[in-house]
Amino acid sequence: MAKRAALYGFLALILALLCLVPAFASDYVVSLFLDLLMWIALTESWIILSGYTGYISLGHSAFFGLGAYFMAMTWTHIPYALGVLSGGLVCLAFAFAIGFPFLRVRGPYFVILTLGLSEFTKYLFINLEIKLGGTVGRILMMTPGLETLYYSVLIVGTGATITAYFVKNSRFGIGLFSIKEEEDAANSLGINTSIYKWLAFGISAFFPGMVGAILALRRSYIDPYTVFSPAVSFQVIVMAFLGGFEDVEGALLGAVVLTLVSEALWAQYPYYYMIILGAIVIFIVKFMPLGVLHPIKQRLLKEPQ
Amino acid sequence: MELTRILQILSAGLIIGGIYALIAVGLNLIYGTMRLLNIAHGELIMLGAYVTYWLYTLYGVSPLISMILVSAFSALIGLIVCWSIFLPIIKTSKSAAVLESNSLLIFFGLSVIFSNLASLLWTADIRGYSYMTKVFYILGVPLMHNRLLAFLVAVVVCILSYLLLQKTMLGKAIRALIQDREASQLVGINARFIYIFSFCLGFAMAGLAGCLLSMFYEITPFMGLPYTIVAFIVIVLGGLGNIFGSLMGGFLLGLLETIGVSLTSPGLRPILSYSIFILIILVRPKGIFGRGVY
Amino acid sequence: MKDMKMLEARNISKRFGGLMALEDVNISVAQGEIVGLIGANGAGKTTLFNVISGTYAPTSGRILFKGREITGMRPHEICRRGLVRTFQVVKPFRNMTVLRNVMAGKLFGKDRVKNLEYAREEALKILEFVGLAQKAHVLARGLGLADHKRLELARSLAADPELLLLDEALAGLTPTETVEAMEIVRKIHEKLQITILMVEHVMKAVTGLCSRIVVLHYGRKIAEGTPKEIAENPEVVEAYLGESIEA
Amino acid sequence: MEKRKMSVLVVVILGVLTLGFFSMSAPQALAKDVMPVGFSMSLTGKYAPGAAGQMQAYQLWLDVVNQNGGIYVKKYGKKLPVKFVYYDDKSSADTAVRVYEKLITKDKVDVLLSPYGTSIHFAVAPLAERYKVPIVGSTAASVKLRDIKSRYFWFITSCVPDRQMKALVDLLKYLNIKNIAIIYAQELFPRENLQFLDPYVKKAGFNVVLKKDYPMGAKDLTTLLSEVKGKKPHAVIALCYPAGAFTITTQAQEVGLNPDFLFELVGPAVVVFGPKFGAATEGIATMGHWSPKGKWPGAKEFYDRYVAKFKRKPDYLNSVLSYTECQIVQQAIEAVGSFDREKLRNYIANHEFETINGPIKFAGLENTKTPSMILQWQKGELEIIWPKETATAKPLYPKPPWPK
Repeated sequence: MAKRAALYGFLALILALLCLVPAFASDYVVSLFLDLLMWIALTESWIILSGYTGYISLGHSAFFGLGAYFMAMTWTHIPYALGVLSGGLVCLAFAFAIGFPFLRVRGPYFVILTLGLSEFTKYLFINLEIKLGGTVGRILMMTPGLETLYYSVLIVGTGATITAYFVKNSRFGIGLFSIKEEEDAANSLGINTSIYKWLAFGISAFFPGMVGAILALRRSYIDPYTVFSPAVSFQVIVMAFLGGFEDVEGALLGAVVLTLVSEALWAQYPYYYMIILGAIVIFIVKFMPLGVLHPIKQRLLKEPQ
Repeated sequence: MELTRILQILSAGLIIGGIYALIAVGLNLIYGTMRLLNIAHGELIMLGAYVTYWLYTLYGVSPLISMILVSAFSALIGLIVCWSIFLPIIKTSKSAAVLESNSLLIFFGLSVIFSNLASLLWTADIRGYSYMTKVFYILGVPLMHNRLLAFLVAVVVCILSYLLLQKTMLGKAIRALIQDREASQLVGINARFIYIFSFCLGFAMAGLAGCLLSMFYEITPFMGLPYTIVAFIVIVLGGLGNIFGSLMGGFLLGLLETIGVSLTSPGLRPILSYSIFILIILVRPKGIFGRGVY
Repeated sequence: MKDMKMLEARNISKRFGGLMALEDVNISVAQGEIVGLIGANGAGKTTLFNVISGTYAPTSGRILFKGREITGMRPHEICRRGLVRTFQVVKPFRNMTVLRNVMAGKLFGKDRVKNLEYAREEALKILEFVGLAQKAHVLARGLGLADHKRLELARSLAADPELLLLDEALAGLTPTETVEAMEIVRKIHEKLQITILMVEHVMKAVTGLCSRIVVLHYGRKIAEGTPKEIAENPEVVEAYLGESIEA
Repeated sequence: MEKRKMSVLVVVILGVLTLGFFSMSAPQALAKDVMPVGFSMSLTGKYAPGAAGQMQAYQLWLDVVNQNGGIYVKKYGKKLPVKFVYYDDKSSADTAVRVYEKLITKDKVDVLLSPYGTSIHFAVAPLAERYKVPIVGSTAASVKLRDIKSRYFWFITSCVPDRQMKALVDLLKYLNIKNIAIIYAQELFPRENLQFLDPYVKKAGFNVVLKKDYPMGAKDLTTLLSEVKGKKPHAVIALCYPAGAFTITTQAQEVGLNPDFLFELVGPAVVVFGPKFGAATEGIATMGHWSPKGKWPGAKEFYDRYVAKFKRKPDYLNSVLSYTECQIVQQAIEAVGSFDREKLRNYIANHEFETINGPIKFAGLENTKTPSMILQWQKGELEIIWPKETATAKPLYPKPPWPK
């Protein structure tokens, strides 16, 4: 119990430090942390569906883009906070709307199906934009300052992490993990698997929607090609896998490690860093097949697994 | 609609479909035998295209000869990658799920390395060359020689690989492995050899596709991803592990796209093909032809 | 009360494409019974279980549980009413601990316990009952076959069944393990007052535990009766049992 | 055990890397003997092919300046050699924004150059305003740039869709063309051009026989092009990006579509276009406002130096725009004599500059001095054919048939 209290204290301290970042750090550091928190929010929300139920989704970019577009369309018409929240809610609603049929599809088929979904939404928005506005792409004026955006992402990132934590350690979470392990057995054991997956899908979509809405303002220019880019989904998966795929801590660590390492390399070796990064990913997988966190955890817990 | 236009549409669909099929069959071979989703497939196409380009522009090597050289080169990459990374990982993986996710990561790493290496070595410039640009008329439909050639090679290679699976002992062993990994090992099939073989074959087919595409499309280090996505869609349409399904799926997608476009507007093509794809998967969650080997 | 029908499956047929897996099967289980379901491989036993537990909808026929219609319900709804099954090929949640596996049953089964702590205590009791308590914190994938079978039982028990469908709970066990497992089944029946319908190949277990046996052959019910009657039924002997029952 | 050690090693290495990064000190602020110039470039990702021409133009400028010992800055009383501080933005707007924040607040560079491409320009523009740092944009063109309302950001290009399309329609009128077909890509710039092309076309009274769009990345346009061919237009206006220009040029030959006038918006000025299509380029027109033959001081010299250094031609759009941008920045620094941002801004906003693309002066954010022009491939060279005042050659009309 004391250990747990210490842990909570430590986390609170980190959170407090994060709150203070804009006060003492340069804009560059703030923007780096903004980036970091964005990836944390995306990865933590991703594991709620994909980490816990094993339904690996490449659809995060669809929700990210949807949130971004929602914000772009409503910006200056509705208040900022409301826009961000509704960006998330739109994605939640969208995920709920398509959830049942989509989640009947399993395994690699689901992976590709969600990839198809995000490409589909991309082209849908391109055509919509042309029909509505005549051109593709929007410029957003009078966007909030860096600090506002930073605190927004901080809230969303913290929210995603806390949600992922509580889902994992709840009755709901046990249900989701059962689905991941043996979906039929879980169903026969009284778990309403369709509803559970559906809920997880919705929760998982809520956060990228908000992140997308915030990031649209940060970019101040968006077009469907960039906001629906599959790169977002791929990077989230890499982060989650590096962290060990199903842990709140793992996703956090995966996001932090990949963001910071790539930042460090990127500043030093503009031409080589992607190659080094690719090699690091392969290296980690080869020598730590269960994620970077796993060997450390094993050492700490001394649990024979 | 006049007849030549219909023929034009059909031939365009078949040609693009043949190339889709070639790309998808290579990808599906690796997925079927090893359960590895190769998201670096498009990058191998890119490498194949570059090698063909350089051989042609620097040494005047005809792309016809490059087809063989590039296939061999890609197979060699496949051999190295398979032997140095995947065989050890398959051996040590604790479960199929861990293997599947880790292989995804490794291929991701490879795709990043390949595309950035290409950009570093050869700059990110758009490249291209002209080869066999004479136009040829079949039933009044104009076709450029290079596209016709690409189509024929793609179809022949697809049919050959299909026959390989159907008619030879090796092919039967591969099919057995695709159907039931454990049982096939019990009856004495050398899984290790088949892994390496199908890996190399899959890579060679990607390289070959790159060689063919380089004759008429532009080449850049980051050209791979769209091809990977198309290949994924085709193999899912045809059924994972189902080589015949991929062949058919490639043609189906090619024809659907061109016919759909000619009926509506080319701008709607992606929406059309992705919505058809999504609908098919929702109705038939295991692809049109399902799993299994024909 | 003893004669109350726990389960009644009426005129069940199930067709897969051109294959008739079950044809007009009638089966009923009274409260407090242990009924055995036997038949050769491919006779349709597991299919029948799948239909009863809601994994498949029957092509035709009705299923009543405690007098209420459950035909066409989804597996979780059926489970929550108190009809729980195990799987022939064990399906533990491999990367969860044994305790969590059983907790899942407690949390989502008939009781739908909301409190994790309470579920944990209850789950530990059940593990004690099946003799798996000392392995509570081991990951399920680390268990041997016998323990897997116990876990499968424990998880189903946690869901608080009134009727338990056991799909070859004893298959693949060594003679000693079989005896132990039979003892657990008997305990489930006697101490927990749970009605059981079991598919079993181990004839010793069937004859030893069951008060009544139903025989399926190519999707049809060909006989029903006490173990003794079944053993003497010439049609059954010809179709399936033969020498094994004497052995 | 081996494996466990290995993993710990990996973690340690990663940790050291990360720490090393954070303990990295800012560039040394000793005596001023170098002038750091910062920018973000799409070295990787989907914009990388186009960005290459810009990067090389920057490098050429760096060479030229440093061969002369640097830029003379009055405040320091000496010539300061230029040092580039640049990062890869992976073709992502988020990263580019971070790069400029880093350049301004951490690296504290003296001057900023522009990134590559319209979307990244748009993402970066608000930063210029926020930090009050002047940035002269180069490789961006959109009517939306007028919405930016920044005092610190400018655009050099005269390929702004409304002006560009007006020039095109004027040329078509001059050539006395009646029937035109329009095909366009579903992307910002082509769509914007279409928006302005439509009214001009209507006003000019052209007969539009076909108007269809196609998606970015379309690999097979033969059906579309044969449909165009069936309508027998005099002129085909392809509002495309480079990939589309390649596909259209190849497949127009295939289906035998050979209009009297073929305009491809972006692409024919890309370096590889000439080598790839050889004789087939003859008569293809495109947008652009530069040629080495242009009567501007330094144009030929730039061309020769570029070819000598990189063994290839410059990109007539990206390379030239970027080099022009550098010239403007350099002239502003020399005139102001310091790196005072406000003074630099005022100078750039209010003065005229002599560049390899002729005189440039900004009205608001836009360079209104340079007229919009049309280029055309003639005998393996891109010639300016419109407007007449800046033309280096007469329009080749009708376009000759494709080579056999």
